[in-house]
Amino acid sequence: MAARRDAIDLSVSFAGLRLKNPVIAASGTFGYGTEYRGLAAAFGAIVTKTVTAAPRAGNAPPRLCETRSGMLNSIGLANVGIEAFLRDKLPALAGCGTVVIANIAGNDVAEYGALARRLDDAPGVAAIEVNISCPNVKQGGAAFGADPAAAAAVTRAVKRATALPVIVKLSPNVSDIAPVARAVAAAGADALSLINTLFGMRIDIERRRPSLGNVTGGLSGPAIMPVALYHVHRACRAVGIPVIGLGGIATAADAVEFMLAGAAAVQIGTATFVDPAAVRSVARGIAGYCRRQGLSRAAEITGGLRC
Amino acid sequence: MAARRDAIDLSVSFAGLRLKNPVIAASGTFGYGTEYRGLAAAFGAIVTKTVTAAPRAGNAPPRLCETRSGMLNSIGLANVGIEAFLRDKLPALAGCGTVVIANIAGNDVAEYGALARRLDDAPGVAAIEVNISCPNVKQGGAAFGADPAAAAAVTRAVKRATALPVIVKLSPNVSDIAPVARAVAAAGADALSLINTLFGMRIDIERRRPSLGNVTGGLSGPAIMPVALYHVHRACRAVGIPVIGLGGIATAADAVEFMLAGAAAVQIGTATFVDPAAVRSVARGIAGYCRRQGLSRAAEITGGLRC
Amino acid sequence: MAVVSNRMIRPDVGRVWFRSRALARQARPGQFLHLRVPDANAAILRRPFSIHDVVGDRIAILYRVVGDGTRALSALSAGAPVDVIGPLGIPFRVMPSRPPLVVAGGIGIAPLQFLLRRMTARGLHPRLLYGCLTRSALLPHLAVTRAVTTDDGSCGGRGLVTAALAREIGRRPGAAVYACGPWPMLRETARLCRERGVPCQVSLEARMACGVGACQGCAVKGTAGYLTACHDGPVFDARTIDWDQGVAV
Amino acid sequence: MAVVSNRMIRPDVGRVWFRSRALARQARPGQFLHLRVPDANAAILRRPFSIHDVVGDRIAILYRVVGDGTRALSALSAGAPVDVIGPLGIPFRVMPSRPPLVVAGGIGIAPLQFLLRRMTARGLHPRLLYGCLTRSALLPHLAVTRAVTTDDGSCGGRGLVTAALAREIGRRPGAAVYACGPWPMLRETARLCRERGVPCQVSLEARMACGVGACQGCAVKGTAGYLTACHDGPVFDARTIDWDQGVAV
Ligand SMILES: Cc1cc2nc3c(=O)[nH]c(=O)nc-3n(C[C@H](O)[C@H](O)[C@H](O)COP(=O)(O)OP(=O)(O)OC[C@H]3O[C@@H](n4cnc5c(N)ncnc54)[C@H](O)[C@@H]3O)c2cc1C
Ligand SMILES: Cc1cc2nc3c(=O)[nH]c(=O)nc-3n(C[C@H](O)[C@H](O)[C@H](O)COP(=O)(O)OP(=O)(O)OC[C@H]3O[C@@H](n4cnc5c(N)ncnc54)[C@H](O)[C@@H]3O)c2cc1C
Ligand SMILES: Cc1cc2nc3c(=O)[nH]c(=O)nc-3n(C[C@H](O)[C@H](O)[C@H](O)COP(=O)(O)O)c2cc1C
Ligand SMILES: Cc1cc2nc3c(=O)[nH]c(=O)nc-3n(C[C@H](O)[C@H](O)[C@H](O)COP(=O)(O)O)c2cc1C
Ligand code: FES
Ligand code: FES
Repeated sequence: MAARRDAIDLSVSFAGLRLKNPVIAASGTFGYGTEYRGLAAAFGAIVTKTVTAAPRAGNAPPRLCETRSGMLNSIGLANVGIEAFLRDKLPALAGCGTVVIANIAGNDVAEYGALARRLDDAPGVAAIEVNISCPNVKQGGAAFGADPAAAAAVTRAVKRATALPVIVKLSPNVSDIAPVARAVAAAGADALSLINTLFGMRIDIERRRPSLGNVTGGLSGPAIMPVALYHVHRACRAVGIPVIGLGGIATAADAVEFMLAGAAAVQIGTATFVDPAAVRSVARGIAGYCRRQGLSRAAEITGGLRC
Repeated sequence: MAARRDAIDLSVSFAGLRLKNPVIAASGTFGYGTEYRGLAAAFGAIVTKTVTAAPRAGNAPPRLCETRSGMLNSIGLANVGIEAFLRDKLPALAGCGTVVIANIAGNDVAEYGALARRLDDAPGVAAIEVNISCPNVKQGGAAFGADPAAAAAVTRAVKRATALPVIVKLSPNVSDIAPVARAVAAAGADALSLINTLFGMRIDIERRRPSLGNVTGGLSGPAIMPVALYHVHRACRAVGIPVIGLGGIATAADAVEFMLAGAAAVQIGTATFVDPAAVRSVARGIAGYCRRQGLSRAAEITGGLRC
Repeated sequence: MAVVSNRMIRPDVGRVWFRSRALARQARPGQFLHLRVPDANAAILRRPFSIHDVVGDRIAILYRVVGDGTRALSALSAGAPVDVIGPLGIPFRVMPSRPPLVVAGGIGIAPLQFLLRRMTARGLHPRLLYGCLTRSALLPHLAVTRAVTTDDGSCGGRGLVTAALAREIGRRPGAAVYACGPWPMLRETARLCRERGVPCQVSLEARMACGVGACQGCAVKGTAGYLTACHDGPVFDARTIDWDQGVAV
Repeated sequence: MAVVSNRMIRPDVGRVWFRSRALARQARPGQFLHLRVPDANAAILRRPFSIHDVVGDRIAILYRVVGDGTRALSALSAGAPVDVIGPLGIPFRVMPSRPPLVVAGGIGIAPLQFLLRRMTARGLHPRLLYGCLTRSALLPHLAVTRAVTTDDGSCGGRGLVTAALAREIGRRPGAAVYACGPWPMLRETARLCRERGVPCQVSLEARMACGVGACQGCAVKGTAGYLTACHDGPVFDARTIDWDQGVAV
């Protein structure tokens, strides 16, 4: 029994990265990697909160609101800015026990490039995730993610600026994700990650006001899982580069659905808020699934969907 | 007390329709109006299952699958076709005790027009809802709903073919619903309804197969409510014509959120499956909200959001 | 409708009795109840269950715990209110002039218990052929003449219940077959009956939303197009079903 | 962590005691627990509650039932396991050299009970100013010297607790103020303290997701930018807060 347990190889390799397991902490839900004390090491990798060129205060509160099986956030990319990130946050991650992926967002194409250049030789950064899909900011954000040409331009700028693997994070707020995925892949992205949050809104009916200070926000959590899986399925069919699947993953079964659809790895975000130990149960459950299916490596799950 | 209860006027009037209450049964969730015996009369109006020119068998089973706080369907517009609808289904609705809205979908613009013409003088049809947003069919369906020009062309064809009020039902699977809403309004639509279902998918991990026979489906139910509200909010800001809000409404509070965002009425779909009496509790709860807020008419809720 | 009692009768199978005079009076064998199970982990849809038995003003369902909904069902205690729609669907049509052969596979015994009771009450002498994987999977059922088979031979005859059926059909000329169980068993039952010219009714399953024929979600492929399990069924004349469809509920 | 007891002490307010040696040992007044309440109608997020009291290896929270989560909490019975993260957040910093004035409004008594207990244990003599809308809203608390006020005068002095505070500050030179309650009460408390040069700590609320400073969701406007209620607070020096922000949790 113990022998069989040991036999499952959870590691996955893609885009020049090697992760000890396929469960990654999603950007914005794991801070700068140290807030959940000691938890980083349980993940195959962690993606840090989106950093921008200048520090950002973020949007007016309330910034959160619950929905059925989900939540809305309108954080607005509150972050310390690239310089403080490099100076204070990144060093604190040394020895965190896992692969660190830095997530960036710019106001324009040039800023994306500049951020990538600044990270290129930063110690401890294994890859860059490019956020072109934040629903909560006016500039940059989801507008880039909805336009194949703009998405490609950002990708090219980032690729030119760094030798690190570049993962581009796509928005689900499009009628078809395939053209965006193809444009980004053609522009040289090493991998895609999707989805970011869906546009959403709630109203406080007694006060007759939006529940969020910023009026609208991004929907995450189990509620969006089927939508995320749909887009991941489509993206995997559209491009040859690796895809990281996320959106509403709360259980190992959810993670396996994304991998079967073609994801090389998964990210979990909201699930960590609900249960910081989710990463462990998801990783353990993926191993259990491999055992049931007679697979020896988690990587064999990827693309196993028959349809 | 009894007097105060009687004082709330739940009726709403828009687009030439007068409904005794603002709760409408959503297309595809209430069959041809008679399956839920005696329930039609509880609604302010019912929208019948989408009819097409020829009968449609629908997609391969399984056609349903549950998701957290939601469900996927891939019915594929299974319906008896316009002729059997006029011959068998519509007469059965005579005396059903509420306003009947017929929902149509065509394979092309001309077919939409032909369907509308056929319904124009059909006895008992108060309005036509034009489905340009079904996610489960190859032709027509959501492709029309994602393209402002195509949506406008369909709208014009239907308007030319009928004197009945025309409600165009929009898809949420777009990066911005405003241009579609504006195009449809400019083409003469009397009202909009939104949203239809979101693209979604699930996988049966043990069998490694899609959970739905048609691979992908449409997501409905409480999970999508914040996404629906977002689009309704945007559509109400984009156009001057009345908007009917739907998507995940399960409680009176949900319905009030849509009305505050600007909806003249609401539809409920999946909620009826969960609880056929939902229409009653939603209508009663809207009256209760009016009382708490000191309003005498439900119509006063519409557009009451302060932001 | 309130729970009268709820007990596990096997590690994974429970039986719950409800009290409802109206339902008990209307119910006919083969019909189902559409149950709303609260707090089932954000699972929103109702769950369909065949009516397992009716005694006086009490009505039972027999359920196998397979997921969140049935797990929540197993947690209901006496007195708990349950939200039920029903009885729904087309019942078995008993053919009084034909000796009844009732074929059950596993949890498929659920609707047949009630059928057996009503047949017996009408003076018919049904013979039950009951097949299970193994001894421990057998479920309690009415004492009627019966032949039990287990796939592993741990109780009764060894082998598939359909093998027993093939033998019985020969012995009971003019019989009518009533069956419920897994798809392969029903397919083989239908094949045998068609071959021997025996009328055969089967109770089928499909995932359901409305339960009343309004959504077209529970489609089953018939020989002449799709049928709804909730409204055209769940009991079908076996000849109207396309037995070659791949089925996955 | 398991429930030891759970009782409603007012129609809408309950107190639940848990047993956890580790939490009881680490907890400091002003910190909170982040609780996962199962089956709360598809509400997925944890709920933050101030630590109300600690006695031995038991730890209590005092909760007002306002929605699905607190309703589910009120349904927990003794023995039920509860999933808790904590203790979290910045506690009150007791200033031993200053006479403590503890100001509570309504359910705001929750974290202050524990604070009063620890102050008393350290030999301090806190004075509690406790304001409520009306007599029936008063909640039990430690027997310390105190002045109760009710807005309607049905118990103790009539009027707002901040009016009582204005009087008390004058009588207690060198006092330090510790407060929890509704925003308008805290704002007025902060204003008074600033005016009189009295150090003032407040416990604030905001909707939370992570509870550990990772999501930036619980932002509160400070005088020098946003602060997180979970990580920079929930207890803040009143001077660091922008009291003009419109607040809605
Ligand atoms: C007409 C009818 C009568 C039925 N009678 C009985 C009965 O008497 N006793 C009994 O134990 N079960 C019966 N079933 C099956 C029962 O409805 C499902 O087992 C139940 O809905 C599963 O709910 P769950 O939340 O526990 O499982 P889920 O977590 O929803 O699913 C677990 C597994 O059950 C399957 N399943 C889900 N819904 C259905 C469904 N509607 N029909 C069939 N399989 C489903 C899923 O595909 C999955 O493989 C009947 C089904 C139908 C359609
Ligand atoms: C640090 C901190 C300590 C708290 N301590 C206590 C305490 O000791 N006792 C107590 O009764 N309550 C306390 N609260 C408030 C408590 O967390 C909420 O009342 C609870 O989360 C509501 O959950 P619900 O599901 O019942 O209500 P919901 O249905 O979620 O909401 C009902 C109402 O409560 C408001 N609400 C929701 N979440 C929060 C939140 N995180 N903070 C404030 N209001 C919220 C909503 O805006 C809504 O108006 C504290 C909050 C914080 C942030
Ligand atoms: C509070 C919060 C903050 C987020 N911030 C970011 C961010 O800064 N950058 C980013 O790329 N995604 C951000 N996201 C999106 C998540 O990384 C993820 O794409 C999304 O939440 C869907 O996954 P989930 O359902 O597992 O949470 C944020 C999500 C949440 C809930
Ligand atoms: C089973 C099912 C069938 C549907 N069929 C149709 C249809 O035929 N025509 C249509 O316009 N919308 C159809 N819809 C979409 C609904 O009318 C509605 O737009 C959607 O379900 C969102 O609302 P809800 O969350 O309240 O269900 C269908 C939805 C479901 C769940
Ligand atoms: S479940 Fe809706 S038609 Fe059968
Ligand atoms: S709740 Fe996440 S930062 Fe405070």
